[in-house]
Amino acid sequence: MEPLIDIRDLRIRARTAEGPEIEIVKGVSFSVRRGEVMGLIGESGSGKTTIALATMGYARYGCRIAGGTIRIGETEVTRLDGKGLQQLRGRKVAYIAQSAAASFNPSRPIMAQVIESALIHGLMDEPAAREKAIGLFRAMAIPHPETIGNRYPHQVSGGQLQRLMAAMALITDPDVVIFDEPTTALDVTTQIEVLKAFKEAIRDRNTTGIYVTHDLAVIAQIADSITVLRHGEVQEIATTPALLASPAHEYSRKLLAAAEPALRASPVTGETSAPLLRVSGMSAGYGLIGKDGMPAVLVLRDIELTIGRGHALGVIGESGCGKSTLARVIAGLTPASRGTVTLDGVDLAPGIAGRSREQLREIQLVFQMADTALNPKVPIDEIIGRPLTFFFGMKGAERERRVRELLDLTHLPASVRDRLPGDLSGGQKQRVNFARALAAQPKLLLCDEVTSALDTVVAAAILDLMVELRRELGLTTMFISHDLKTIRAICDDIMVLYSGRVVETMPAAALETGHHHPYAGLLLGSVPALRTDWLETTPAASLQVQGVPPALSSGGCAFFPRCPRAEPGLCDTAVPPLRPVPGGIEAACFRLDAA
Amino acid sequence: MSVNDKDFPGMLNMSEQDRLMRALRSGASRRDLLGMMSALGIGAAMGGTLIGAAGSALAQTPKKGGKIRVAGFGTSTADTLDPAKQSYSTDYCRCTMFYNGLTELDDRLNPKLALAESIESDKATVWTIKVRKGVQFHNGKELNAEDVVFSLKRHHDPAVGTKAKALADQMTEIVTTGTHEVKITLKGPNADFPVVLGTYHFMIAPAGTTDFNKGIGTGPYKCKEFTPGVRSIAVRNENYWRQGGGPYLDEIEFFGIPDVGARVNALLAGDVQLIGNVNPTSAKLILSGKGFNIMETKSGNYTDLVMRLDQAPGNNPDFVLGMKMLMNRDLIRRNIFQGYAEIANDQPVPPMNRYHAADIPQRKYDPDQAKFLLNKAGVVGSTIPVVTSAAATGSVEMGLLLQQAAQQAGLKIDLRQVPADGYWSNYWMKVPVGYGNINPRPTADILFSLFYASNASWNESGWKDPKFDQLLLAARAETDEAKRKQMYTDMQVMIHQSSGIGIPVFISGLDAHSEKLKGLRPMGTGSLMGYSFAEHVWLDA
Amino acid sequence: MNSATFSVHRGPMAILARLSRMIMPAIVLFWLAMAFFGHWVAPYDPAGIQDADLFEGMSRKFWLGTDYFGRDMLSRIIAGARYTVGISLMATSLAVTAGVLLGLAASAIGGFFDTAISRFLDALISIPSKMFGLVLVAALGASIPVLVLTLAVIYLPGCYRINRSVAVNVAALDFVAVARARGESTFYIMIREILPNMVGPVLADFGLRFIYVVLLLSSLSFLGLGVQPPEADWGSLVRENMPGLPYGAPAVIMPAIAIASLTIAVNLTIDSAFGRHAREGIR
Amino acid sequence: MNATIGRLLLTRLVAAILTLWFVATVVFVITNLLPGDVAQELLGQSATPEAVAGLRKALGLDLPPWQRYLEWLWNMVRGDAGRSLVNGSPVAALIGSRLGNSLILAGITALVAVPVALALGITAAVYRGSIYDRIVGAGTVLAVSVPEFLVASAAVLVFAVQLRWVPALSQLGRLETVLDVVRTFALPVLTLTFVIVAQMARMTRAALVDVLSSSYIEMARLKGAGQARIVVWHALPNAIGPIANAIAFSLSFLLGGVIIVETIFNYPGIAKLMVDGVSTRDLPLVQACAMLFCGAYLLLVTMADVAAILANPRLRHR
Repeated sequence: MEPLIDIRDLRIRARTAEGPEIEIVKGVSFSVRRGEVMGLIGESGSGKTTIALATMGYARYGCRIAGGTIRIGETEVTRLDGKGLQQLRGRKVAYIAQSAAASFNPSRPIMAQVIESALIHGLMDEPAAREKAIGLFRAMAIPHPETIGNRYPHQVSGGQLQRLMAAMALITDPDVVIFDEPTTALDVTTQIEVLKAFKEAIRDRNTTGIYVTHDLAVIAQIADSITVLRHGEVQEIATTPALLASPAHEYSRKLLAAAEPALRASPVTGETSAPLLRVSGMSAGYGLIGKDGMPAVLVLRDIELTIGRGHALGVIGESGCGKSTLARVIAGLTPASRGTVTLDGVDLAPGIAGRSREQLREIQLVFQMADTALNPKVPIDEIIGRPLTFFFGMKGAERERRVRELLDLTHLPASVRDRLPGDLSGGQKQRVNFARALAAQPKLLLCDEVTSALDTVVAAAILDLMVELRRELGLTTMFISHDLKTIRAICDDIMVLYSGRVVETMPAAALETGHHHPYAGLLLGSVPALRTDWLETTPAASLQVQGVPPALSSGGCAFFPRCPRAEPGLCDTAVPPLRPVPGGIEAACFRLDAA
Repeated sequence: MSVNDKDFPGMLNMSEQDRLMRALRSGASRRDLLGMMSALGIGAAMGGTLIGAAGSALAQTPKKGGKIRVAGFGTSTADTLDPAKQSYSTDYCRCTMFYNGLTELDDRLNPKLALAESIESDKATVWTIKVRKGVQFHNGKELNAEDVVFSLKRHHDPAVGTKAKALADQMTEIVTTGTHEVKITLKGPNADFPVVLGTYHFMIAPAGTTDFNKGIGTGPYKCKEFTPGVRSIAVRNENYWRQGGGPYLDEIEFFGIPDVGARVNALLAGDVQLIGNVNPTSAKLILSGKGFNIMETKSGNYTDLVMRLDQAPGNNPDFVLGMKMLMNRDLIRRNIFQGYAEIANDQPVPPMNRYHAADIPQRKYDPDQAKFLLNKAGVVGSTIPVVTSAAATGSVEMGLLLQQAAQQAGLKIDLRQVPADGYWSNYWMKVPVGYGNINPRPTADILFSLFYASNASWNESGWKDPKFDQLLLAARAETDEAKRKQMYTDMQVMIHQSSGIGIPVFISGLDAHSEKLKGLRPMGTGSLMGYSFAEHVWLDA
Repeated sequence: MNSATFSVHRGPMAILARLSRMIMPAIVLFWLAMAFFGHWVAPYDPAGIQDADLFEGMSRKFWLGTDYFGRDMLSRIIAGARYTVGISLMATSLAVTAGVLLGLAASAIGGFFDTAISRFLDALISIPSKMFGLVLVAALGASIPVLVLTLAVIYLPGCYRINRSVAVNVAALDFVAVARARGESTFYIMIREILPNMVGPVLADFGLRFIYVVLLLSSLSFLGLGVQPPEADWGSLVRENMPGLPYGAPAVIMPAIAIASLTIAVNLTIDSAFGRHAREGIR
Repeated sequence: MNATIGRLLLTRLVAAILTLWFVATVVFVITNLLPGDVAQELLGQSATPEAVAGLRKALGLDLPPWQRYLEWLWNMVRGDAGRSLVNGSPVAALIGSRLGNSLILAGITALVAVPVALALGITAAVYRGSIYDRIVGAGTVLAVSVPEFLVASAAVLVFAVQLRWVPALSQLGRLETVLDVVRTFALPVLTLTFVIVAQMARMTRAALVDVLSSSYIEMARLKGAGQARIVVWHALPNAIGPIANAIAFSLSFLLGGVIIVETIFNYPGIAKLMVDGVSTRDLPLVQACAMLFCGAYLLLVTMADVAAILANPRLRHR
């Protein structure tokens, strides 16, 4: 059978600020048969989105399609004029973008945008289009299908918007749908619903698709075959089971390895060590301080945690749960409103101003985005050298020697010393970030999403570095992430935050086993596994989960609205305390035994 | 703060009246006022000069009809058609369209009869005025003695807010002695009373008028529209009492444009046919345009170098004389005033005045002699501050020329330009060397009394000469014209020689007009034909 | 790929663009040089009345003709550069320096200090600049220090606004948090961490501000409130020679060209130095 | 009307009153610094100390400044702006007679300049990077770089003096036909348009370029929407906030910033009134004018913010 999509020797060039054009897609060819989904996978800069957009005859500002052919059915896309392209887009080929929140026009109601392409292409009249849209909303399991279209994008949650965008793409019954990282911006627990909706829609409509992602586990659920891209070139094209089972190309193997991070051996053994950090009864937030001494917006409430000397604690939770604030409170950047932070047996003042220089030195923060964590105007040796001077009064040759040592420790070449952060790659910047923290010779290292902005392969190397540092320096670390796989790979203990409260703590080993808090269970079940049938088999997929997490309430369990085990009258009236569960787990749930 | 609108202040006794009024209003001493008044009284020659109105001989026969638009300078919501309240040239221009006085001043500042048929006096104290018969106001009412009494007596009413209160106060009794006869009794003798009656504020309006915005008078034009601060439209009075002359035009639209550039552009663009108060640099431009002309009105206005004789360095006569010799009068006339000025000789009586002493040797630009004198005064090598301001017309440029000349003579001048705001109260007559600007006065007596008598309040240089004061009093009393002229000449010589005032030039007033507008000629009473152009101009279409 | 700083590199526009990229800074430098060293090259005494007619045209003797008073125009324009460029430069530097310092302090200190100073300066913005200048200059006299101060005060609120928002944005970045967490002083954070990252926007703002100052100074001069005779900045030169405009006298056209050349050159220099994007948020 | 706008208007009102008070106070202080006072200005050359003292007394200027200030403030609170010290007429009447003229000029200028600026800005944004965009960019730089008095004077010279198409003055006297209006306002509007179009066009372009590079515009393009639909239906509603702000800022200039145009065209507007007030030290008039300009600015800015709220459902539905 003739493939529906046939791309041959596609070349795309981009203008650069410096002048000459560079080729960012270098002769890519692949084809997709009708009813099949092709996955495009690669790290950032691999050209995967650019290729996907090119199938619609579209190149972003500054780019142009410089060569090759793109055939969709009978249409040669590269030969279309402006009018022809307009007729193609939204009608024959539809697009689902990475961020639905950004891709919906904020000043138009949702329905008008969903049916827009149907009206533009004159496929049906408005009432019919609305009718069809509502049908699609139902099919996508979007709540309130009759009325949700009257809302504006900001009134709808991200997961729903993503499904609404799928409805928008499908309203014209297009031949091809382009999925451009449609779940990347979502929390894992939301991602699973959206993936499910997509998969069903694709199956029901026999949709031909191109699915762009950097996440092998996600694509494994949806795609029939996978094209592995790197630097604008195809590395390997294979069917999904074949790629997962036996990747041919070396790069594919690397990707595969990074997708399922190996468990790193922890340098600590036993439970003997005394706690280095203890946080108890801590609440914190932002905004004006009220009469009760509490800030207007409470982000964290009644946090209890301890980290043993040399241990690594992983903190996990979805975006907005307060995990970054936790690090800032411990570092003193956001003073706690209540409760204590104790380091090495000494109570720390809530704010920086109240802490001694020595105390400040002992806790170091490593931020998520190396881009913003390093002052772009300061050379590397000054970035790393400043803590040396500040804390230890080092100068001149002594300081330079130490800087070299730190660079060495973080596997950076000495030549980066006089460079500016802008000259370094993402992974190198993150290493500088570590080197600066280590320069202070801290007792406690707070790592906030340190690998999230990195490509998987690079992230894996950073994780290796962390383990190495722990082993060599005996560092105590708190590792904050939204990614359970990462946390599990390097942490001794795991703490789950939900809506500003600790809902569960456990040893990393207890992750796969044991009785968990319903949210922790959901989280665990939502992390895609590297097998094609995970979506169908994971129990989390069947959990009825809707809506955004509500604001932190003091009246009951924060997870109550989303909880499958919730018992009205109990869970919505009192906050459950942390209770020990077999397996070293402590969970904050009244209904642990109900499952 | 619009540009240049104060460059050439009102030329004649109008500003004098105004000043008098302001001085009075603001509590100037009585003595000053009396001095000014008596000066007026003796200043103008009386007797046979009270001639009836007669149109000037004109080269062409005037044509009737046509409309013109005229732009004066300075306009505000304070614009008025109430003769008693006139303050600015725009007011004078308008009121001369709509009203007449009992007398008016001719181009040599002598009083002529207007609405008065005759004026007689008993020892210059009791004046009997016969009012012209058969004159109609614009509303059809006939002019009689009641109207005259009403118009003059108004000035005694504080509620009117007259600008001529000081002048009016000398009239102690104003009564009708017949339907067309009025008797006015003065506090004391004033032979110049007809001149007073010829000033703009004493124009005649119908008895009982309350709303002056209608402009009902006997004047050559009737008021069709008047909006203060915007414009007035005047239409020809077909029943004008004066025969043998104007008015000629059908309609005159009059308004003010404060900015001189805008005024000139309006003329050049054909928006208006006549503009008042042009600066010398624009004059050249106007003349270069086809179809436009400049009317130069010579006047006694001058900007003078003031050297205080009671302070160093002015207390050294050699310095004063040397500085006077450093004034390059030709260059000042040519470069600053583009020739629209007359060379002056360090004394204030202008050539147009019949007492002007023409035979005093002209003081010339003489840097060598000046250097000698300055050296003698011991100032060579030192730095003398000289204060200039835009408030004193042309003083900034004059200062520049002086500075250059002084440099050649070895004297360094530190030229300080100070803001026009507050110049007269903060700098004028206070700094050792600076500039003043003196508006013309109708008589030599007034000039001398105000600015040169030892006790004069505006004795700019602090010059005191008892002999001068005696002469001034004697001249005021002298009736023999020849003797009087000699006295004034002597006084001019004294000023020329020893006062601390250097007067380089007399500055002309400049108006500009379309060549199609005829009948304009300079009047000694002020710019725009003494503000009475309306009656005389005609359009050669 | 989403980069917004592309420019055309083909065709005649490219040559023009490249040319302007070279010429415009040259013009700026030229006027700066004239402002500082002009008195060495001026052919005549700028205040000296030459043996010439008024509003003479260009000639070998008077390259740019003479003014309304018979003075050499070239010398006067060169002397005027000192005032126009000098006053504007000083006023802009003052406004920008104060704006940067206040903005930095507001962002670093925050709280009541930030609110008070922001409200205060916002109120100043609401007074029309020409009116404000008029009142201030009338109040304090038209001396050069007063002009500099007036212009600086007028443009300070705008400077402050821009710099505060830039500073607040920088201050929110993680490296500032790192410095804070290290226990660095507020001053160190302001000067060493935040300030270096404001240089681009501050310079772009400086250039734009400079243009506005030049234009406002010219406007004030036109209203008679600028530099007072016999000295004259370019605006005053245009104003005092206005009667020469109908003859097309170089005396009025040349200083106007000088103003335009300076402002355009500064404008385009900023454009090419910082990209058009840098300026578009500024006003 | 909704809660957001209501709250905004309320806070703005309070802020406006405070700002107006502040501005009037600043003006009072500065004007008291002015050399000479109204008495000296009125008396001019004849300002002898006795005369000045007499006139000051008559005008009530002999009172200490704080007393005059409190009196003025009290009158202002009661809605009485006082009387002009120069000619004794009520300040409200003086302003009233000129305000209309200023509003007409501002209004006509806005009617011309805003559409021109929007058209330039929008087209330049749509054809970003093209030669057209560059020409518009250079043209707007040129327009802001030339002093306005030169533009005005040159325009008068060419169109009024040389060509005689239009009068050199803008007089409100004869506005009987549309042609009269066009002829009367052509030059001042042209000049002012020159001054304000550049800023608005640049801001419009910047705002629209920002919006046009957003994901939902790309999305619209990928739905097959045409250029016109993308600009009008998708982009403009999201750019209204910044554009309205730029327009408000430029229009606020049209009341107080037009002194040069009013001078050159002899237009009886409010800016000249204030300048006259400054030069004669007519304090109540200057204060009232300053407050008026300030108030107009605040009003325009608030209107822009309301427009931004109305255009933005995120703010509208809250």
